Amino acid sequence: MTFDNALPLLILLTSLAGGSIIFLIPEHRRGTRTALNMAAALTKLFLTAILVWGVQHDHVYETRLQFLPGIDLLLDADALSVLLVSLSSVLWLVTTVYAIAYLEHAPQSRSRFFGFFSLCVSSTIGIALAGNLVTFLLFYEMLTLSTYPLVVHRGTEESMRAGKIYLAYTMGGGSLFLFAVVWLSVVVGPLEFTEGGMLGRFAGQHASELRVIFFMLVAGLGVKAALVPLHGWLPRAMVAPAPVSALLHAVAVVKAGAFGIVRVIYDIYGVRLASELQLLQPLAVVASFTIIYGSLCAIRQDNLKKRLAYSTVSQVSYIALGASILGPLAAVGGVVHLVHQGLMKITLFFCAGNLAESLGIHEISRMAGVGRRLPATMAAFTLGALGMIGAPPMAGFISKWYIGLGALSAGAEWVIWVLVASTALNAAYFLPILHTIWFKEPAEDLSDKTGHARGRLEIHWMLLVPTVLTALLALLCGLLGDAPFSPLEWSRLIVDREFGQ
Amino acid sequence: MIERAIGAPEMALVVAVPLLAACAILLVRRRTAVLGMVASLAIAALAGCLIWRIAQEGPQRMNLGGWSAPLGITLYADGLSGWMLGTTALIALFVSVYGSGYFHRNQPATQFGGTANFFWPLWMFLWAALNALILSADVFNIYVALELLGLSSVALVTLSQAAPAVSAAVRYLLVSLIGSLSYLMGTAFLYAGAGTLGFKELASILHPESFSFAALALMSTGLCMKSALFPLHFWLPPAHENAPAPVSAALSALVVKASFFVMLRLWFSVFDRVVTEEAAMVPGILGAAAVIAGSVQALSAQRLKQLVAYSTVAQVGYLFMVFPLGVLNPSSWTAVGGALYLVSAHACAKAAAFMVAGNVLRAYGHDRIEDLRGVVQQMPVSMFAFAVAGVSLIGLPPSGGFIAKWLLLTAALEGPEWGFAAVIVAGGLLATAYIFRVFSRSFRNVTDLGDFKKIPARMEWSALTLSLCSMLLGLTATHVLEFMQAGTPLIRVAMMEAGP
Amino acid sequence: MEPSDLYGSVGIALFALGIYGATALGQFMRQVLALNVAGTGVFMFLIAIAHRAGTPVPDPVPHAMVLTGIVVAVSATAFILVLIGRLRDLSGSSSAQDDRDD
Amino acid sequence: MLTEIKPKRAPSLPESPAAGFPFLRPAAAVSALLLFGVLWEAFRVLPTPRASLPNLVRETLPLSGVANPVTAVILNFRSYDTLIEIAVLLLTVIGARAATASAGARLSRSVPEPFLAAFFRLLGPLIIVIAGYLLWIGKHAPGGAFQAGSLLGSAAILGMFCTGWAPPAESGCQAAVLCLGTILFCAVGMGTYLAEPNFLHYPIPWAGTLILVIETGCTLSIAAALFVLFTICRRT
Repeated sequence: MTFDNALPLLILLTSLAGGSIIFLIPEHRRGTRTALNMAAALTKLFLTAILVWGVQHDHVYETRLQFLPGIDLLLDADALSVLLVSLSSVLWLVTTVYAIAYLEHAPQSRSRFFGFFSLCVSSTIGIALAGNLVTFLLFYEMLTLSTYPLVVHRGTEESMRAGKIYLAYTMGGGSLFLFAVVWLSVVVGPLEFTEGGMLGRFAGQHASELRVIFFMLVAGLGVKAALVPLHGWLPRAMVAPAPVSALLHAVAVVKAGAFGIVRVIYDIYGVRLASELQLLQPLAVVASFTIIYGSLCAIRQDNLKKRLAYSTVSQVSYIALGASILGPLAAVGGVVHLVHQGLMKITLFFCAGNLAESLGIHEISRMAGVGRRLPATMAAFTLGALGMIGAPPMAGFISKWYIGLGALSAGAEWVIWVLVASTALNAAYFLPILHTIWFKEPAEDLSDKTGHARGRLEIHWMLLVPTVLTALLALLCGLLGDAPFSPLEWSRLIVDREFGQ
Repeated sequence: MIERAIGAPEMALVVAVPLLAACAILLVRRRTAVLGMVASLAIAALAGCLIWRIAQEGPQRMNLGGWSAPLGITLYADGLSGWMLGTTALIALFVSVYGSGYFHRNQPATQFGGTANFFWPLWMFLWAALNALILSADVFNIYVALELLGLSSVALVTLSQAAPAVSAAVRYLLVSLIGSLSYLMGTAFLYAGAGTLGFKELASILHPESFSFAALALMSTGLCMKSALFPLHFWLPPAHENAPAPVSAALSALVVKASFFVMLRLWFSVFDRVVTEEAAMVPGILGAAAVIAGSVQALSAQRLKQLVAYSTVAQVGYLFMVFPLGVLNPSSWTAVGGALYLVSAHACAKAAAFMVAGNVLRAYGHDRIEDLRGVVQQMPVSMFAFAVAGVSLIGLPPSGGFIAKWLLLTAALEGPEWGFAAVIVAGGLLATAYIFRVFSRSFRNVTDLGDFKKIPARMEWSALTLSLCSMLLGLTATHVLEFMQAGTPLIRVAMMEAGP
Repeated sequence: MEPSDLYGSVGIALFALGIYGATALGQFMRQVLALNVAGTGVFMFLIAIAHRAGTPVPDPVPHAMVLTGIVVAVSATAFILVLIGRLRDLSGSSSAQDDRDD
Repeated sequence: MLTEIKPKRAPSLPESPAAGFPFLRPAAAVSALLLFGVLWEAFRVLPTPRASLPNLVRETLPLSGVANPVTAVILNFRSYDTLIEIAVLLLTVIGARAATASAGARLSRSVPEPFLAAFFRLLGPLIIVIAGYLLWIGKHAPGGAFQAGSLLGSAAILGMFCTGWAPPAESGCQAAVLCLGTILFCAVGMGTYLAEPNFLHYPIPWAGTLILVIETGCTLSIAAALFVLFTICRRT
């Protein structure tokens, strides 16, 4: 096995093996655990950097293991994989730093937490690197399982209930997905992801079966991607600790669903077959509806994390929308939003976590004047919120811009109206928060409740640095969109390869 | 003329050695656990040798006493039997380890009132019966082995000495005896019509005739009763629930599978030309009903062991779907491979689950699901084992259960049999629901850690090892399926070609 | 009708009767007795088919099967009787326990 | 004497849960009738067996070491069945003992009656001799281990009633006799590997002797097993 063949597996194993070892570390050995966590995260980042460079230079990274007769366990890094791999590697590092500080005061079960946390990231990496639908399915289900203990980590009644709902939705979706995958493999054989679509050679055959299977696949994935009406679990799952919510909303679960939809459209069905079977209009409609509906729900929430959760419902559907509009420009918008939404949303959740941790504030109505108490955190929050609205020069603007352009060039003018409405709604639920933070007088005593503030810093540096860092990254992605290796450039590369140009 | 063939000696030794070990333990009566462990290792090693031989040399046939069928009894070992034998050895070895902790003399003696000494000889008998059943290629010999299996299982159930256990044991024995008699009557018809008892000879003689149908029906009914196929499953939950934990593990993991395996052999080799698609639908539909009914009952179980026992009813249901799926598509190996894979994956997972239930019962003095708060904190190893076993029971990747489900689902959709496919998927969802019932309690954090007795470490680790085995099975499918086919693509053909 | 046909038919009838009893009767003890009836039916059937072939010497194989079957049936019956007795002891009232202990 | 089993607690025969279902009996009756009908029809049209095993047995009989075809089948051609059958018997005894291990009730001694004791002194040896004869004759004519064993067992039971002798609840000697049949069988089976390539494959000149050795062991084990089972049954 050469290094090129082993690299995807190594990237997967850094977190998988790390996670497994963490389970065995006794609760009180904090130093060991932290060292192991950081070592694994940094190693993964390093290996990912090699991968990015290599894929840029047309290296083929492919790990093949025998799994079932005729079906391999295939880890294969193409441009699209690399996008999600690098996003999760970077965000894993910052979230780990954040989580170490966040859970410092937790009574127990930290080894369990970090163990499952690593497994969760490994699953995401596996999803990203999966080279066929079966491998994808494997990690997709593993993600469900490794996330459940994180969602119920607090062990309270509320979190148990949230866990139950989470499980009901995701397992239901998973079963549908499994059924569809098996059916598809019975109809057409092995299901390896192929740039341009592996079903291309089946054009004109099995039309009705392929159509039904497509909708089953998308419905199965749509649960995790929180497409309305399959989104019910997401707002409830925010009872999890802040780092978990951050990871869930930014890279792990919702992204797995959205990424899966992109894979199914581009690499399984292929753009040509998908348009021939007229699969994409219904999806575009559902995605648009989700975008509007999620925003409408968000406006009504007073709980900050809940509002952010509904905002995720809305924002993630941009990815599905971008993928379901025919044409390379919209595709670029959708794919790049995978990264942009992740960076912005993780910032927002970090901020919410900081707020809850230092001041015990969970509701928007109590946030009056916190900008003076936590200036850096709230500055980061402002950047994230503006990005979500789509204000230039933030990253969110680029995504919307490309989707809009793509819609125009594909002749789907109605999408523009969806974007406009969504932007207005985004503004409607984020701007009031910004106003409350910066311009309202504090209504209550905003002294530190938990002793996180050290010296001149507003909060423990390990909570602050990740927050500011991700906010700056989101800003840079918007400012330096044309720089090499920027998410936008990379998405163009992906789309070029998918559309075979 | 009488041919005198040579077979692998391990085939007879895997039966004779446990029998001798049982006698030795009875006669020595001291250090029974040590003797038992030594014997277990020896039997497992013999099984390993036999598997190695099958992998190297292909199917093995032994004419006992030097008399070939139809005069004598033939033992036959191909990839399928080898795989069953290996599964049995693996599970049995860990049941022995677990049992040595469970029936340890330091454990509260009141619970077993001095019966602990009986565990080892009875357990050796059970193991001998399983091996005999798996290797036998003679319908009447299978009857005798079935009786040995049934009686040793019942005797092991009564080791817990409480009234519910004895009551369950009586019921179990009655059902088992009715099943055996039904099987024996079928054998009588078979002999009356065909004049021979050997698998290979029968397979070449039997045709769709009224006596073969009668024999098939009688034998299958008997075997279904012993495998607890819905609606003949009523005896299983009380028996498996009230037996001592290592016994429950062995019963659920191996004993119900043994009679299923016999039925698989009968249908796909002996009665190959007799079975019809309509006939095959009967066990299939009952199996589908079992998946649903067993899971629903597991959902309302009050105690952990009860839940795990009902889960066995459901999982056995999956196995019986192999009959329609295999008969409808005779050229495909998928369904049979899937069923046998499920046998092993479920055996590992279910043995682990029962061991965990036994650990909980030992540690807390009860296993009421409602009161399992905080177990994850106090017994992380056990509960992790239960979680891993649960993943396999649900059939999530990358477990052995997933491979089995994948193969069965593929076979169902190749049909296409939409009904069976839907049941397979629905069964997975129901399994999720009942497995996570346990976790939704046990993950709850508590501050007061109530009465908690420490249990021997080996009881926790043997559960964990078995559950990890069920996970490992998810990654070895290609090799295993290749071994199962050991030189021959299908069992029906296998029986024909394996002449000496 | 040959005698072996008659024996065989009676064997089948006993088997069916025994199965009825073993499933329908309400007490363990009666079910055990019914099982023995069914067992006898099977053995009778086996004896009948041993003589059916028309050869002067009966077929020894069913005879051997019956002998083996009888031993197994005796063992199983004895065992289940022990269990039923034990069950009666365990579920008996405490007063019953007392008069046994003295 | 057999009224030893006191009529205490007569109504407390354990109920089977089968009693609970309302339509069980009619349903069972219909199924049993159906069963009879189907089986009888299958029996009526039974074809003549295509394989002629009886002839094969007759031809091979001279190689088996015994002259009685039934014994040849039981102890040579299908000896493996008998091995498992002896194991079943042993298992039953252990199982019965395990089930009653915590019962603690002692076997109530029968009151010896002088007349019966004298009678048994006459009858006992006679039964033993007959048993021995049956064991020996099994080679040529109907008879053999099981018949001899049950006679011996009944002699022991009779002796227990007549003379007031009570066996020890558990002893090493008893266990040895119980296990004898199984051990001998397995040992012979494995021992034949020294000469022949199969399990239980008797060398032809030795076949008669080996069969007799096994049968003797089995007779003792069967007798002991039946007797012990009887005492356990009485104890509960």
